[in-house]
Amino acid sequence: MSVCGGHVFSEVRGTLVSRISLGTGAAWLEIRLPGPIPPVRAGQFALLSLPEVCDPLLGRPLAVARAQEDRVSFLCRRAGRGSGLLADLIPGQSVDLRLPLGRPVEVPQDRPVWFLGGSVGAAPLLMAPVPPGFRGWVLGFRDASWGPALEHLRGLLAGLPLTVACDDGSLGPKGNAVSALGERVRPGDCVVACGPEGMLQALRDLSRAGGFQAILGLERRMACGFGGCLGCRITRRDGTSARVCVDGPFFDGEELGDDVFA
Amino acid sequence: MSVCGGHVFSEVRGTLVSRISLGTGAAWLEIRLPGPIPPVRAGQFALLSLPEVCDPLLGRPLAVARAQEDRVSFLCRRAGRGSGLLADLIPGQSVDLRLPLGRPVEVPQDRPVWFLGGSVGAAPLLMAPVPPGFRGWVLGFRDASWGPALEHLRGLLAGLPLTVACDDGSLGPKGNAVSALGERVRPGDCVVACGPEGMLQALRDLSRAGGFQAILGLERRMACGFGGCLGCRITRRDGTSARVCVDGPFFDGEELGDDVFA
Amino acid sequence: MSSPDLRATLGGVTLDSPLIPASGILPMDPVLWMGLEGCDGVCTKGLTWRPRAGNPGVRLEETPGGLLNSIGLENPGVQAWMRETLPGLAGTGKRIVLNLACEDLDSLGRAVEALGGASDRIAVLELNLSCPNVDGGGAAWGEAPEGVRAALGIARPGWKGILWVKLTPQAGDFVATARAAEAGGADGVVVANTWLGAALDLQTGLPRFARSVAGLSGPAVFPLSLRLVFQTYGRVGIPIVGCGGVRSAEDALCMVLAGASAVEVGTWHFRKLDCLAGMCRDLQALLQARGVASLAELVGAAHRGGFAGARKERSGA
Amino acid sequence: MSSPDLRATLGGVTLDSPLIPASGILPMDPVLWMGLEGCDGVCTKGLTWRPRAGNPGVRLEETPGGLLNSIGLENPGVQAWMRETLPGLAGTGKRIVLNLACEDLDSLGRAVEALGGASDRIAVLELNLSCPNVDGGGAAWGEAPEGVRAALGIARPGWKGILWVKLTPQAGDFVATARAAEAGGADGVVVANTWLGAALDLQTGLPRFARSVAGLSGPAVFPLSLRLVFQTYGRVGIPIVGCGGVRSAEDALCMVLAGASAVEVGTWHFRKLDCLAGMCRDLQALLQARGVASLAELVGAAHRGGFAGARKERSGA
Ligand SMILES: Cc1cc2nc3c(=O)[nH]c(=O)nc-3n(C[C@H](O)[C@H](O)[C@H](O)COP(=O)(O)OP(=O)(O)OC[C@H]3O[C@@H](n4cnc5c(N)ncnc54)[C@H](O)[C@@H]3O)c2cc1C
Ligand SMILES: Cc1cc2nc3c(=O)[nH]c(=O)nc-3n(C[C@H](O)[C@H](O)[C@H](O)COP(=O)(O)OP(=O)(O)OC[C@H]3O[C@@H](n4cnc5c(N)ncnc54)[C@H](O)[C@@H]3O)c2cc1C
Ligand SMILES: Cc1cc2nc3c(=O)[nH]c(=O)nc-3n(C[C@H](O)[C@H](O)[C@H](O)COP(=O)(O)O)c2cc1C
Ligand SMILES: Cc1cc2nc3c(=O)[nH]c(=O)nc-3n(C[C@H](O)[C@H](O)[C@H](O)COP(=O)(O)O)c2cc1C
Ligand code: FES
Ligand code: FES
Repeated sequence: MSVCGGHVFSEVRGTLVSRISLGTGAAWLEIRLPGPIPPVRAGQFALLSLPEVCDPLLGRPLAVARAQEDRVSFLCRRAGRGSGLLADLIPGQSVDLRLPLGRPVEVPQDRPVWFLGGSVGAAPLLMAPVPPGFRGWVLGFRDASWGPALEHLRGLLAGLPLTVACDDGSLGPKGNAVSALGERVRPGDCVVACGPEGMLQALRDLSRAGGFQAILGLERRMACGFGGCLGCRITRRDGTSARVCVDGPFFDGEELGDDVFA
Repeated sequence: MSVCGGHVFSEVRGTLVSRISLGTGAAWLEIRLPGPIPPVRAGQFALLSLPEVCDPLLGRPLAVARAQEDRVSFLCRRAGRGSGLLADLIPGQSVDLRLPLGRPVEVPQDRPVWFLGGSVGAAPLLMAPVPPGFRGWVLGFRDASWGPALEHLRGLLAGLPLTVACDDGSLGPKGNAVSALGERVRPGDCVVACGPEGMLQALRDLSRAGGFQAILGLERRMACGFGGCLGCRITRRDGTSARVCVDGPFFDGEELGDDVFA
Repeated sequence: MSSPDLRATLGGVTLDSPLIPASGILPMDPVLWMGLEGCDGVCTKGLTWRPRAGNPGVRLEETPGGLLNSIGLENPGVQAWMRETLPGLAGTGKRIVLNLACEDLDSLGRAVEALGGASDRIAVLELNLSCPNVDGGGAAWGEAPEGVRAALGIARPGWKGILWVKLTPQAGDFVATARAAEAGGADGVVVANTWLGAALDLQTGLPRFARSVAGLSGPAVFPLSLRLVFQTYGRVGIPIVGCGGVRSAEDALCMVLAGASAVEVGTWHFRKLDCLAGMCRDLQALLQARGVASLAELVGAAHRGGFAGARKERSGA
Repeated sequence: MSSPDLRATLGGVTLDSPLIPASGILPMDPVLWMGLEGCDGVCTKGLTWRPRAGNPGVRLEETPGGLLNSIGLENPGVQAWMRETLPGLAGTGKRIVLNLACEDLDSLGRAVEALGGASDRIAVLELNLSCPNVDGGGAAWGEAPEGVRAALGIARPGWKGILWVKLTPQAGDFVATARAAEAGGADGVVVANTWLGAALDLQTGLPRFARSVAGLSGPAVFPLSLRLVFQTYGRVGIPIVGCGGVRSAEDALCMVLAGASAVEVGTWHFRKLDCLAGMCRDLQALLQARGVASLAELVGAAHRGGFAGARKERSGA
């Protein structure tokens, strides 16, 4: 177990115990860990790498979507080669994990809250306790190929209010997650969001205009996840710098420098 | 399909369909091919590599131990990292293969013949039609950890005369394959052998002294298997050079230069 | 849009495909050459005037993402090759890129002279300057501009056809050697040969290779060779052939954007002999997706605004 | 045999472990440092006299078996570091190897002077000469012996403690720069920093990094850095610290056999933060299996008959 900036994390070799294919674009991976790990909370992530090989060299950051006893689950989108190799793992294969990394997301308990997910961006919020003022989930998807992922998420979110938007209108009303949130968000609300840069940027802009709080889960290239490499550095509005891996990945939109979405 | 030096071979992506663990040291791997490949004969081999990753970079040469319709099987010893990764594959995983490579072994039909295998060295001879003058198999193993491999081979060789030797005496009379062959081989016989260098060298020396023919399956580091890289070059006794991958892997002991076992 | 044009025009030769199997990779087997798809030119193994038996001992060692080789230019010598191998290769329909290694100036001169007799069947003479200059202290000919100049002083007057110089990344000042090649009359530079590495044998504690060091190739070196291409582009006026670690159409396209007019692919053939066919298809798809009609437009585009810059040039033209 | 001795003695400093986390890899977090097993010395991130924000844009790119980085020496500056970070690190029980980057000679001089005030808490000053010499045309200080001499001309008289020079593999004549370091009074040379590479972004067709080129590290470069260690050994009289691509005890042992007295490990920490602890255990097992009582006996043994040679030396002594 290692400690960095007050975070305690482990490095362990897990075994994939189940894989649910969610269409062509993603998979739900359940990994058994060899022993106990430090507690994991919503918003935290892991770096996953393939044992014994140097290519891919680095772990891939994935939000921990579920953590129960000796199991952790991930919702993995096939974004490129590394995530594709992870999404294609077969039960029985080993995976190296460094986790939990990052700060848990702090969901306000004192105001109306929305959770916004751009497809797999839902993952880091799946473990979040439902806050007192919870207004609902808004999920955005590109097209019908995300149908199986939506169905899987529906199962996990059963009982919670859920709005779905879809770029091409096939899985829900035409539009994206931000437009679906649209007029329903009120000044003083808080929207906790994770997803593609474009979505986060649109939400940040909307939040500044609309007077609501936006807590944004950022993605950056990461080599270490423990604050060492400075690969994930961003600039805060006040000019200081922050590391997405240890100071985030969730930041208040107000904090972020203008070049964060460049 | 490609052709080199008259050999026709394919490059295909197969799927592991079954894996039988043979103790800690080896595994029997059955791979399904996506379509027909050129006919494979005893003595030929394949280069096996892990798709999509550059590390390990090169394929690992393994003798084709069985070929039936769309399936090929290998007997894979855990020699190092590459063969270990292959031996650890899980059914459902993909493997890239280049095959068949090398010349089929030419087993004499006109004289008494012995097959000699140093543990997994049995593999390339498993497909060989039993020659008219067949005298029997001689297998050598290091220790009891090879018990499961021996049992598996016993199953495949059922009905054929089989002598087993074991370095520490646990699986059969104490000794190695060459000593077990010992006095039973007669001048004029032919011994077709594959296994560790030391065994092949001992057999070559014995054959020169004892006036019998030794056909030896050599192992060399290989990058290509198609005669291009010259990584597997050996010197013949007459000073010419040969490539183990296309001119072998089986050579008449008489042909081999003295520095082949260095 | 019709399918994008992949032709590569470099200093007097036009190749239907920009991809060329690099030297030392393929057997010089006419049947195999004929079956190769995705290339028009093919490099021979490295030849020398005198036959060479190559290096003794272990010749290959895998490294993470790379391959060390110490083959030592095993070859039958130029004369035997011309007699026994050339006729077959000349009938394959492939353009022969003859890789000629410089051992010493005298034998280089003889080799070039002899090859002159076959200049109609040899599309390009690729002068390999990674051989140690025994007269000159043992560093490779290509490590300093003087060596490049000396070798070209012999090869250029002797060879009327197209001449490329294959440079070594061990050069103290790489761009200076490329410029020396241009000044010496080369029609193109191949950037670059293998990167010098080493490996030890942990059984013995001794160097793995008889010559201690060996040449590193394969994907591991791609970012390094790409950097050399990037830095050489614009510093010479002759075309650049990128070489080192290419394993995909994406890699090849990076080489072109960085400044290469054509791309040699070596080690990846060991993973997939048939690799160039797929890379050509993928290259066309990459260009199509970016609305680029011809690969040649992209040569060096990374220095001029990338794809957007190339589009602007096109519409401006 | 009792468990083999891994201590490394290099020019005035003795480390309990021969393995050192390389510069730029670990956060300068005392709690994390304290928890590190398998090392005694730890390199800081690269510091400069003035604070630096580092490079904008993408800072990392994976390559096959390697990692390109263009962090750009983001650091708070020597003075803020001494005030805010040093006290915590000094209490961790680790020996601090302070990586100081040379931007220009004037600020180098100030930095060394300021650090002199903490010389009791800094075990080694590691002078990083991979920074571009802006006054001198932009090539890194370490690319030529003159730059090495100039930097040492300032740093050596100013620093009374142990001084290592971390050399760059981009040197035109690497051994010459190592010799210049020795001549300039360095107590050791670190062989070497990252290898210059490049990457392009295929969305835009432009260089991936704002500075176009970036430093390659990780397993991909291991055979290259090992070769530099091998070639430098015996050419300088001061100890060599091997660095580049080490990911296992086997790699570390190769570095030692090739000539390194200690070994820095960087990128592999990204795969396993806890890697050095395992490597120390594995190193001991490797030595035990070969009947070697002390790692120090093996330094450079690849040049003197390998393990057999080392055995002979031992019995001869
Ligand atoms: C804190 C955090 C949590 C994340 N959670 C999830 C999740 O739960 N599910 C999920 O599907 N994806 C998640 N991502 C994104 C995921 O990490 C990337 O899609 C993945 O790294 C891409 O790797 P690749 O090799 O497939 O793509 P390539 O594009 O081939 O990758 C090239 C390089 O860039 C890096 N890279 C590319 N895109 C990203 C990105 N968006 N973020 C970080 N690095 C990137 C890769 O790690 C790799 O080093 C998360 C990212 C971060 C930073
Ligand atoms: C024609 C031929 C047929 C073979 N058939 C079989 C078989 O049926 N079953 C089986 O278990 N093994 C067989 N081998 C041996 C097998 O190829 C090696 O054990 C394997 O390549 C070792 O790789 P590694 O990564 O596990 O070992 P490492 O020692 O880590 O390998 C390091 C490098 O050396 C090469 N290498 C190491 N040992 C050998 C070797 N003995 N032969 C060739 N290359 C080697 C590797 O390929 C790799 O490039 C055969 C070898 C050849 C040449
Ligand atoms: C086994 C082998 C043999 C080689 N022989 C030669 C040669 O004879 N002449 C030459 O110029 N380059 C030779 N090379 C270098 C390649 O042509 C090429 O320049 C280098 O491998 C880098 O490209 P790659 O990474 O695509 O392989 C050889 C490379 C390998 C791997
Ligand atoms: C993210 C990153 C940051 C680095 N920062 C520095 C630095 O500040 N100073 C320095 O001398 N070297 C720096 N390096 C180089 C390493 O210290 C080391 O020399 C190099 O990475 C080679 O070793 P490796 O392959 O084990 O990583 C850095 C390397 C990486 C990957
Ligand atoms: S990923 Fe290394 S500092 Fe954040
Ligand atoms: S393995 Fe390449 S020539 Fe035999």
